Amino acid sequence: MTAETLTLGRAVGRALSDALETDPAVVLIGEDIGRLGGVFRVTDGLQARFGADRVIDSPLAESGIIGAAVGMAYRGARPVVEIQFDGFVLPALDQLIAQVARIRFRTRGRVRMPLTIRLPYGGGIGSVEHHGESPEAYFAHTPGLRVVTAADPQEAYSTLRAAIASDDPVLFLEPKARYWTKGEVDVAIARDLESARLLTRGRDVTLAVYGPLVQTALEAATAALDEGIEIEVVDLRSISPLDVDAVVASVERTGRLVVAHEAPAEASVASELITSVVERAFAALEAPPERVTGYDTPYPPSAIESHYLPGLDRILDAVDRTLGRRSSHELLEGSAP
Amino acid sequence: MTAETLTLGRAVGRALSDALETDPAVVLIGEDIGRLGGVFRVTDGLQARFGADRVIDSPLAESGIIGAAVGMAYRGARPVVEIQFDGFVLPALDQLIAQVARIRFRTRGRVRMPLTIRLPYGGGIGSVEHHGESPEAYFAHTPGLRVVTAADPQEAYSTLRAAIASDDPVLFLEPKARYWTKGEVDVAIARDLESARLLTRGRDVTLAVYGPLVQTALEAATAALDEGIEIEVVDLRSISPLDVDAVVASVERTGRLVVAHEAPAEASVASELITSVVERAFAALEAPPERVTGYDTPYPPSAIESHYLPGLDRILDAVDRTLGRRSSHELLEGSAP
Amino acid sequence: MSISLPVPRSELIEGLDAPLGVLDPEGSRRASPLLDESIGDVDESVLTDLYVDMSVVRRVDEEAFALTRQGALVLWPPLRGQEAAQVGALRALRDEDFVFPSYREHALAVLRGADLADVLAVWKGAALSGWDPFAQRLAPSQIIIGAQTLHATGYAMAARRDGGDDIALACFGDGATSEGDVNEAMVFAASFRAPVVFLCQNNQYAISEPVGVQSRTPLALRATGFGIPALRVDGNDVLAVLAAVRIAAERARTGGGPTFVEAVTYRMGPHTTTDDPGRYRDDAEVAAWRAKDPIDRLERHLARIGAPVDRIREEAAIRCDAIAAQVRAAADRIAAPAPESMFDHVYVEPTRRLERQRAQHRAFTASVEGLR
Amino acid sequence: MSISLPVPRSELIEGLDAPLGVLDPEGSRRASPLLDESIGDVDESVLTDLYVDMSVVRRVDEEAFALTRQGALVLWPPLRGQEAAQVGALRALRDEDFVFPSYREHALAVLRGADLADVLAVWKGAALSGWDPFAQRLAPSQIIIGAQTLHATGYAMAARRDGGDDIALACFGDGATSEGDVNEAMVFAASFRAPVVFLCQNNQYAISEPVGVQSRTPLALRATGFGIPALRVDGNDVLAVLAAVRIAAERARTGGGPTFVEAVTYRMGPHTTTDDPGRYRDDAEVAAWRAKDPIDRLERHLARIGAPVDRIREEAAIRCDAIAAQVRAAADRIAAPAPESMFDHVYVEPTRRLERQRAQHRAFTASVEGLR
Ligand SMILES: Cc1ncc(C[n+]2csc(CCOP(=O)(O)OP(=O)(O)O)c2C)c(N)n1
Ligand SMILES: Cc1ncc(C[n+]2csc(CCOP(=O)(O)OP(=O)(O)O)c2C)c(N)n1
Ligand SMILES: [Mg+2]
Ligand SMILES: [Mg+2]
Repeated sequence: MTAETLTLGRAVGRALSDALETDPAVVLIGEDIGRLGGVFRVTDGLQARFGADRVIDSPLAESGIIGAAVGMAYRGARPVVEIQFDGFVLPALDQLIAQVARIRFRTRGRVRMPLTIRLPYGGGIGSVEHHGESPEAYFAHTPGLRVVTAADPQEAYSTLRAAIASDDPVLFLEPKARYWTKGEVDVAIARDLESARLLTRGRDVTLAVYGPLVQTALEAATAALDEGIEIEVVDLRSISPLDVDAVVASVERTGRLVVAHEAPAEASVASELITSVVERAFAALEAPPERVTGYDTPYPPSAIESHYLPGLDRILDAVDRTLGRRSSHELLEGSAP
Repeated sequence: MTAETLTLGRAVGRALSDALETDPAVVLIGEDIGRLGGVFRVTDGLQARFGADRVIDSPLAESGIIGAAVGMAYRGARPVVEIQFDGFVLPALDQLIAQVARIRFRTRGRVRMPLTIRLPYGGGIGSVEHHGESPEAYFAHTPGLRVVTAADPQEAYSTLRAAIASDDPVLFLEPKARYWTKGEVDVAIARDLESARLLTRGRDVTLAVYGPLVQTALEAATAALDEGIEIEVVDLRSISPLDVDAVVASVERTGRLVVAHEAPAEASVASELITSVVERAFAALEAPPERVTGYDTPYPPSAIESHYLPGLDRILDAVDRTLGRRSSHELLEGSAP
Repeated sequence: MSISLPVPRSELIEGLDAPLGVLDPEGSRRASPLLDESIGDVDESVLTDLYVDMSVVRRVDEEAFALTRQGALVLWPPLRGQEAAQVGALRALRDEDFVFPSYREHALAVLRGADLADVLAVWKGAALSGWDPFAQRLAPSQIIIGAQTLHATGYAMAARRDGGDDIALACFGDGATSEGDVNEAMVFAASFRAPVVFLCQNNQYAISEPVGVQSRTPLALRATGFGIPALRVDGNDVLAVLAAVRIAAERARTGGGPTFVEAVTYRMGPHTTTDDPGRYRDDAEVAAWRAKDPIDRLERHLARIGAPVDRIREEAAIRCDAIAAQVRAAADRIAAPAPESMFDHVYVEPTRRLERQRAQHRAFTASVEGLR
Repeated sequence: MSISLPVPRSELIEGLDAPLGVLDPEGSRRASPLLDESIGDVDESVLTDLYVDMSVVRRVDEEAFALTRQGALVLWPPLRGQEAAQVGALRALRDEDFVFPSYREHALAVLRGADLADVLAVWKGAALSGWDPFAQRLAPSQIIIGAQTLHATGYAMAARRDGGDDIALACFGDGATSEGDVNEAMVFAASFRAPVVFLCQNNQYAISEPVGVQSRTPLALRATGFGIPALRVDGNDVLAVLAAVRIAAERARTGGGPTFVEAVTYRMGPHTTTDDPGRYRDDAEVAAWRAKDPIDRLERHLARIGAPVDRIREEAAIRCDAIAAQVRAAADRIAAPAPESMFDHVYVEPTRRLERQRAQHRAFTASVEGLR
């Protein structure tokens, strides 16, 4: 049980391999996950080791993949599905929303849907259209699904194991830009699917993030310290349900909140978290919460994605605003906003 | 140009018929819209009048309907699509999100997508599964789509005409529980696709609603008056983008905000509106905003839908809370919330 | 510069020109080289059972329809006319085979012994699904057109992987064949040689749209394009359906993979109790199909083979009256669920968010009721 | 109790046993009763043009591939091996016909005269689409597998409604045939007899998955299940593809409805520049297909018919070198768009919400740059 150093991608692979080994009901299905080992090589070697009937190269049809996984679950399997890229989950939304998320409710608990859907997401990899998106809000708005992500290899390992072990359907969002991030992984460490974690302590501002932006948030916290600003970084980990208690507790200490994610702002996870915190900690807030998100446009060409994605400076700019410090908004022309 | 009394459903039919008459590029396509006139009879008589190549009964495939409409638009048509019920828009989400909403952006304005998608939505009609849902948040989170709705026959007529005339893709949500509501319709009245309207004036609380809940909100305002509480009812009309300016202006007068809709709360339009208002009118808020929405569960069996849907009493309960009056929360056991 | 467009043909299909059948509308037995082999065991007693099954199923349908008109149920999609297709298919299966129905296959639930209150609860708006899917080996009736065909296929893939010899039956209509999901189901089934039977009840209409809107060629042909063999049978001939689904099930069970069975039939009633079929089809068409009634046909056949038809009819009537009473009693018995049950079973472990909403709902209800 | 599973056949299909062709790998001309009729006009000059087209397209592909390896582009899906399929198809169309490509059909853009910078911009991450779709009558390349087939079908439906005699061409791969959208496109096309040609380039792989994962039977058979006639041709034989698409286009133009053309070919390179085909296919397979190279084959044919091959080769080389230089220059020329352009064209009229975000972005950028 000693820790091993793995990239985040390899940690995911390790979790899959350990799950396949531990539980004969676990089956992997997806496009190119077999012989190729997936386009990110996350499932590398698993088909050779566990056989083509447990690591299944599927036809090119995402609704088909999810729908077939539902049927497998009816017969006792515990399917772990890979959808190749964020943008390609869209053809499967009907099966995910109207079936996977609801079958348990529809049958008053008689039919379990222990599916795990792995979805590489997020931008910053300099690719082409549909390869940099963050569709989590669609799932957060869907009751019956759990939506989780991970920021480092240990988290990826433990979260994915918990997702596979859960009898709820879990969408596991893999921050693809962090696949090559290295870290220690101890396979004995377990985690739940609902709690956030506090990464830094500080009295000034709460900064709530998840997945690919956790690293950025930690860098922001370090940079802010130079100016004497203490940031509490909360890694939300669970996107739905959100651990509002943890964020409220932090905001009660800091009085200020910044929420950052890559997805667009409108009707987003940031909207949800801010609203939830306002509902429960209104009195504690000393300044309006800020969100730092992708803009409300389609994901732009990758040549300019760095301008779309929240980076260190945009986060610090928002932090400054919550503290009443000089921020870019002073440069705003006219009345907006 | 004198006004005529029509039900909301007939007003929609009238808008379609006027659009077909005015613009030869307008084409209707959907399931059962021809001979049958649609399951709500909204398109009754249109196929007989305009021909089967302008009022098209489509095969039973929602992705196909939207995708085909995209192709028609490429060739200059202005398709008006009917999706039969809220729940059945899900198979079309990929074409709506990855194609319809983005083609203009993708082509830097070269390809217009003047589609109108008509979607009966909302609950309270006592039907079976998938016939009472409110999926608007999925679309509000999707840049490039306009999402609008209507609360009465005049609004339905004018909004649908504006939607069909717009070169943006517009999702027009039809409050099916209000199809039989009657009202005056003056076909000369035009409206835009982005502004809310203030229905009542009052100094105490802003109540923002849309579609099926507008009527309920007006009733709530009347009931509140009996207790001396003045509610400003804002009919949002445009769900995306939201007319935040109008709501902020109202909240600056009232200091309090309640947002109600039938869709679940999490990552919803209510989350968005509250967050937007908090960002811009934090100082004006005298109490935490309240949302009154469907719960974060799948839509329940219709026998108990009245408990799921926001009604008059739940709205007034929230209004009371914003005013620091006695509300049901005093009956909460233990610490929650 | 053109290629001719011949009448579509495929060697993967049987019954393309005219649906295969073994009973004609007058009830005489015709030979069918393909079908006969698999119904060699069908004697008078089996025929009687099928007759009673169909009669009972029709009566359940009639009662539920009437209850809906009376307001005791909120909606009902009647199966009248499709008794042979549904009874024949179900009786071709083993108990352990798993069935994935759409919303119109009430016969399957009745014959699999579901509690009638469970069958009706959905249509009273009291539940989103009825029976226990594992007790009845019958998935909840599916309203999203076609979605269940993928579930059946996945089930069959898992059965094959586990080396089981159970199979899956996917039920859907003519309209459903246009949905992407149904086509993807055929892709997966063919690719993985899944032991699934695709039963398409072509009742000629998808609500108001005649089947010609979905396809200009027989639906059974569709499957052959996926490399899936197809049988097109007279769906009002219970023996033909029984035979075809037996053949298909046996192929599936013995590693032969999927088969598509198109049962050509007719929806005698409206799409649902809120539909008005007078808007889209004429009486002559309905009358022509009435003459092909599946129950009358089997009754004539029983008479032809010298079975004691009066006694059988009487037996059926007793069973029908009994179940009719049960249906009415069941409809009465169904209570609306507790409002608070809407917070149950969303997740395995209730989330804090939902528990909070449950508490708020409870407090609100208490406040409205003026309690406490 | 079983039905036999014969080799699938259908009268709707030509070329099922062996893809139709008119040029064998050695370049000799074979007779094809079906195809010959539609390429009677093909003389040495046409052949030369096709040779030059294919050579030019290959060179563009090679240059772009090399540029990607050098980091000048972010990604490139090479078409090498598929020149005949793409050139043959495009040259069978009229200029007014509208083409809906996937991401690998660079040949179509090049032959339709798109600015090379527009062709490359997408692959430099500088744009989400290149050329003007209406100037080139070519939709943006589509990355969501299969989505464009519905667009092509809808386009064709509108063309038919307007009484136009223009048609649509839908391009997609073998993998795409599994997507619901592609099947729904066939449903709509057949139902509305839409003037659309479905061109499936079966290059044997969907990334790493051999076509057998999608289908156990030839893909052209799929279409016949929808009642759509299919032609299965040697996709490395430019004349066969030209003939097949001409036949299909003519059928479409004259009211005959859709046709499916399967061009059986091979992707000689990796799926994209980030792929590693060594993981899923062996050298022998690649070598076998190299022997069927479409350009070599046409060159041999030109030699056989006594055409001045050296001169033609030289002409092609000059054109290739010229375009290679243009490709490199074009790649250099593509600038990243202004960051603020991300706020443009989301809606026809900018919304207040987006204008606010644009202002915030501008202010933020100014603050970071320390300007003002
Ligand atoms: C995805 C989806 N789209 C539309 C509907 C609405 N709808 C309910 S039944 C029906 C027609 C189904 O026809 P068919 O498949 O032939 O089955 P039948 O009703 O004839 O048994 C339609 C369009 C639906 N339930 N699901
Ligand atoms: C909906 C969707 N799912 C998955 C992908 C990822 N993907 C890109 S290309 C490809 C394979 C496509 O194969 P095929 O249709 O044969 O075309 P080819 O690449 O061989 O030209 C896949 C799976 C995608 N782009 N879109
Ligand atoms: Mg039908
Ligand atoms: Mg391919």
